[in-house]
Amino acid sequence: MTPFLKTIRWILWKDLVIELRCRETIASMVFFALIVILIFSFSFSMDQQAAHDVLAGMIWVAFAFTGMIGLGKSFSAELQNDCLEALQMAPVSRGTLYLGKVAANFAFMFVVEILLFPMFVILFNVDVVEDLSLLLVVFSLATAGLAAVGTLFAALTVHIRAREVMLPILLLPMVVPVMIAAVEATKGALNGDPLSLYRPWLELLAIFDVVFTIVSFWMFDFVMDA
Amino acid sequence: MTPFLKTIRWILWKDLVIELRCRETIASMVFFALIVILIFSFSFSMDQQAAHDVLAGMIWVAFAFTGMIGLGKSFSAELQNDCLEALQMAPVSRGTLYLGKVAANFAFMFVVEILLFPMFVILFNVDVVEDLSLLLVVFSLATAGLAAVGTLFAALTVHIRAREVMLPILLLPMVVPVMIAAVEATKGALNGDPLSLYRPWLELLAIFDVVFTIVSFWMFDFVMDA
Amino acid sequence: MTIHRVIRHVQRYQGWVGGGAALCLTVGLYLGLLGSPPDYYQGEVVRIMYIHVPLAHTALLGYTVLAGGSAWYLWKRDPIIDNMCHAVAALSACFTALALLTGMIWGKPTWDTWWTWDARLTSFTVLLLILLGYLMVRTVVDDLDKAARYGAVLAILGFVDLPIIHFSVEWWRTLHQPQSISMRGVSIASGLLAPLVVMSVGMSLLFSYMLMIRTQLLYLNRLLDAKKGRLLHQFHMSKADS
Amino acid sequence: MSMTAISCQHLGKAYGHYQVLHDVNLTLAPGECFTLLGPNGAGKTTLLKILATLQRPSEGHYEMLGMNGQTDRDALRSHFVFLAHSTHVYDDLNARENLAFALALRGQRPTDHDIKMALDRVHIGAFAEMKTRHYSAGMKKRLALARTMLARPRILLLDEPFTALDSDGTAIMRDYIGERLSDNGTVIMATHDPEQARPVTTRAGRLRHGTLQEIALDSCVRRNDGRDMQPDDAFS
Amino acid sequence: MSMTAISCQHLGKAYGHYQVLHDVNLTLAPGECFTLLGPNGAGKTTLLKILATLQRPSEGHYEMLGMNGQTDRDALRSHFVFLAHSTHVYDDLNARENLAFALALRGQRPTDHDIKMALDRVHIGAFAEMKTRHYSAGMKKRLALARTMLARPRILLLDEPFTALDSDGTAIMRDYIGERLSDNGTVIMATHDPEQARPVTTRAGRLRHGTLQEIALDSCVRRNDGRDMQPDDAFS
Ligand code: HEM
Ligand SMILES: Nc1ncnc2c1ncn2[C@@H]1O[C@H](COP(=O)(O)OP(=O)(O)OP(=O)(O)O)[C@@H](O)[C@H]1O
Ligand SMILES: Nc1ncnc2c1ncn2[C@@H]1O[C@H](COP(=O)(O)OP(=O)(O)OP(=O)(O)O)[C@@H](O)[C@H]1O
Ligand SMILES: [Mg+2]
Ligand SMILES: [Mg+2]
Repeated sequence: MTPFLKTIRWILWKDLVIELRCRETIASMVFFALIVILIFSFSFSMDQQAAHDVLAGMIWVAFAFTGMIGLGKSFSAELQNDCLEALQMAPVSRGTLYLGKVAANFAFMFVVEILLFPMFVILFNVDVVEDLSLLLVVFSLATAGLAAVGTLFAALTVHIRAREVMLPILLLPMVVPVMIAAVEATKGALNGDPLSLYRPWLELLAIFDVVFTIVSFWMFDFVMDA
Repeated sequence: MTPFLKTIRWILWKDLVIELRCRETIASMVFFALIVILIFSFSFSMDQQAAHDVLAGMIWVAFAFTGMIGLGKSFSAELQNDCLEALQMAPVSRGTLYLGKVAANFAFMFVVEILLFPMFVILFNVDVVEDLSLLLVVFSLATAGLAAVGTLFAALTVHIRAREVMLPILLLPMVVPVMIAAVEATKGALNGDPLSLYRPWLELLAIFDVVFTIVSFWMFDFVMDA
Repeated sequence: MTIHRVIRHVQRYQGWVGGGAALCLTVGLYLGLLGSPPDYYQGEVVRIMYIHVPLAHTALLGYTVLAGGSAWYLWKRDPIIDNMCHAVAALSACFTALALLTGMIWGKPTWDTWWTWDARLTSFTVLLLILLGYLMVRTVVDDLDKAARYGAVLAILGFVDLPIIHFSVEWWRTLHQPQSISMRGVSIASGLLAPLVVMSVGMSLLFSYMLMIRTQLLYLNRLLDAKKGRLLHQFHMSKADS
Repeated sequence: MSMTAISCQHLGKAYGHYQVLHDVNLTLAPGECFTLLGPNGAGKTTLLKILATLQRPSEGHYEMLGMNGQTDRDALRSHFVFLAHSTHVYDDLNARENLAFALALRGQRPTDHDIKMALDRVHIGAFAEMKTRHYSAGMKKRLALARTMLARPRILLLDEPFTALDSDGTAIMRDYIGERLSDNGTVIMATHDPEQARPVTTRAGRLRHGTLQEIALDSCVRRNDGRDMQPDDAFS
Repeated sequence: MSMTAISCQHLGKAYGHYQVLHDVNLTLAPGECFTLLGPNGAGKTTLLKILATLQRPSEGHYEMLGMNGQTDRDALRSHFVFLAHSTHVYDDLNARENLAFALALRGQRPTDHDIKMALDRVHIGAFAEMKTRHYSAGMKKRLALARTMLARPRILLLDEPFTALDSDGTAIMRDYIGERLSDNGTVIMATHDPEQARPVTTRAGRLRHGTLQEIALDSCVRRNDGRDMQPDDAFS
């Protein structure tokens, strides 16, 4: 394995070990998402039918806000004892650090999404299509997009005083395309529509992922380096 | 002025001075709320009519999440240089500290709500009723409820590891009645319904406020004191 | 190190409680499953009620105990009370979750839906969330003392909130949906009542029994921790002296 | 004034199963300055936090000026100041505002002149109007010292008071301690540097194995280089 | 090996309109230990952070081991270790994992035996499996020292290395510095306590008015009690 991949693996390892030890990021993300759903259903007084129409939207609003919690934590956890400084002084390219963090964030977000989806199915009485594999593709493409931009922005906001709020403020407008495409593609996949109907959305997601991973990879240098 | 009121005023003063100097809490709350609205309108692909039906709900989801940001900050700001320890060692009753913080939090949340409401009116093209005073009553009653419980929980979570996420997790289920009542009463006030139609909701809010201010006032002792 | 007197009492009575639970549940299940007629409308499906309803009752009872215990802990600061509260919370959460689960299993054939935003279901869900929040705080806070205090505060606030939540959700429901689906107004035939009562008593006894066991467990765990610390201390002292 | 300013009896503190403090006994009269020594992890900070009502002991009890540390906490709090590692300073207030707020919480209302005097005394008067966010570590520490001066506590709890201070700051701190002592105040000071503490110390003790052993002043200033820290040093 | 390990030319640093460092010039050869003195707020930490590539100077430039500090940052980073105020330790990993991770980032893969040796050398071997969340301040500092030992850097940047350490820890730190020096390493150390630094110091300097004035070793250990800190001390 190249040193490049090794470093990425070590960063992933570190985040996973800490998560396995404290089990708080994933648990709290799932829990938070449940409460968001609950509050939505009260505030929008949704009956089952109305809920069905906006299900995909609700799923992605919940995922986005939940993901933001994970993203925020992934860098704020580095503030304990100024560990972030140590990362900044590490003799590896900033891009490596970026990819390591993206991998960890993607892993957390994806696991949480997989745990949450059944709850949506039950609470809103969705008729699930047989073939979930397309849905998984949609989830992973959209999550990758959120993680790619989100990781960069989490690093960017971590030293800002009002960090908890700056992350959503900066990130959400940026990922509007991801949100729209994810909602539309999820609708299609949930309805069992033929792939051709929502394929453009998947392509949009894929393009977004590639473009923003590359751009963020370069930009990370300027975010992390003094 | 009694020493009791004086202390409350000093705490309020301190939070206001810091806010006036940095102007970040209120600015970021407003901004965050705007982005929440944006994401909602994309995810739920709302036209004006649909938006009108869920306007009250949207207002209060935005207010609740925004308020949570203010609440979280009100205590996490005390962590710089461990200022919270200094408050804990202050020779005043814990209840005084509680009321001071509630006052500051209420002030921030209320100001933000007043700033945001016109934006809702503009963005969703609401026909505003002439008499806004009832709406102000609804806003202040509901905000007081959020602040009363929220301040206690913000103090409780401030030393917990996953504080950003624990606050909503604990607070939101607790304020379900406030959310429901606020949404329903706001609907009534926006439609210009006769007061009698939504008066029970106002009463519910008032009862919640009184009960939880008193209970939290007592409980604050156990949260702040070792 | 003497065993706490509460624990000694618990150990004396737990056999009786466990036996009572077994007896009531056996009788109740017999009456419910075999000894009572099927429901006029629902047929055999109704029998799940004999589990579902007692579970729900017991969970509520548990929450009441939790709130009382928490207030008591804040007053006395006796760790054993905290152990009891912690145990009650975990069990209540389990019972609440099971009530919801059995309800869902019941709801599918009866209402043809797993879930509906009915007032009682919703307020029970909120209750479950509050309990999970409580348990989460207890795991996230390292300091035992602090965890106990924070937990107690949460439990008391939640208990005060419960009736308010219930009323608000109920009003909200009546406002928004005609009562097409509701658990209200099912008059229980007297033939169904007896097994229900027996099952409820049995379930409460089972809850108490599990509570006794779990409280002891947590208490002994705490003792063990203290003991470990003391042994460590002695070990190091002896090493230092030699 | 009572003859004992501080008295601890059988104080113990356990974190989970770490028994950090085991059986700490200490009685101090007014006018005494007790220097608390001990290796890293011995529990010095823990002991000070207990006295400062920031943590509850898991065993034993203590009194300050005749007030019980467990029950009279509110009354007790107006009589001591704890100068901790962290400076308890709001980064977005300036020095003057920080002092005014901190003293208001103690029910005191120093005049602008008092505040100016205190800031001058710690030699940061020139920065009175600057946000403390831009202070260096030592400047913040000086501000904390100024706050302590204005509070005029009868009991001073100091956790490594000389760190972050340069020689000038150290001298000010020492002068102030001396002044408090001659004013019949009582001081407990945790430090790793007995030489710096020596000029004001009247009694000294070493925390080991969770208990406090009083040591003679002479022996405490001799450094014990080369000793190993073992688990038994840190945790009793 | 080049004959200059570190060379700074006309380094300046301004925060907003505070010119903290003005014109810092310094050239160090391998085997030298430079002790950096100066009052609170003089800019010692700032200078070290610039050398550690954590901040960019606003004027001037510097080289380490012939590598330019502005352009060869990635290459340069594998040759120094900065031991800062904060310990760069993950609270939820244990000591062993912390070391393994930190060194992996440097491309090193110490064996379990190496790690054990390093922990033993700083006398926290007994706590190797404990989450560092429960370490005391000094124990974390020792862990940071163990990490430095394993990294075997050619340049050591130390910011108040002796704070939080007891006399035993101080001795270990000093031994290690000495060992590095005799191994032709280069050390810059900011401190307020020249006496503790003295046994290993080869050259010393004082930061004042944003410039670095080299001072003789003898004079640096004499304490200048009673000097006032004035704005002109801290900011040039
Ligand atoms: C997913 C959750 C639940 C479902 C699907 C569900 C379903 C049902 C159904 C189908 C019935 C029979 C009603 C009828 O005959 O029309 C019932 C009765 C009942 N359920 Fe639930 N239930 C759920 C949760 C709960 C909870 C949380 C409680 C706690 C209070 C509860 C308490 C009761 C009681 C007391 C009855 C007896 C009928 C009555 O006295 O009104 N259920 N439930
Ligand atoms: N919250 C906590 N949970 C568990 N253990 C703790 C906690 N706080 C402190 N400890 C442990 O208590 C012991 C004493 O810590 P304390 O900070 O009082 O030491 P100290 O004497 O001040 O040490 P130093 O000189 O390094 O500052 C340490 O071994 C530490 O690991
Ligand atoms: N981010 C910043 N913004 C503005 N000013 C700063 C910032 N960081 C440091 N300063 C200022 O730079 C000056 C030097 O700070 P620095 O921390 O380098 O001092 P120091 O010599 O390490 O002092 P000490 O001995 O107290 O640690 C101080 O006056 C401080 O107020
Ligand atoms: Mg300490
Ligand atoms: Mg410094």
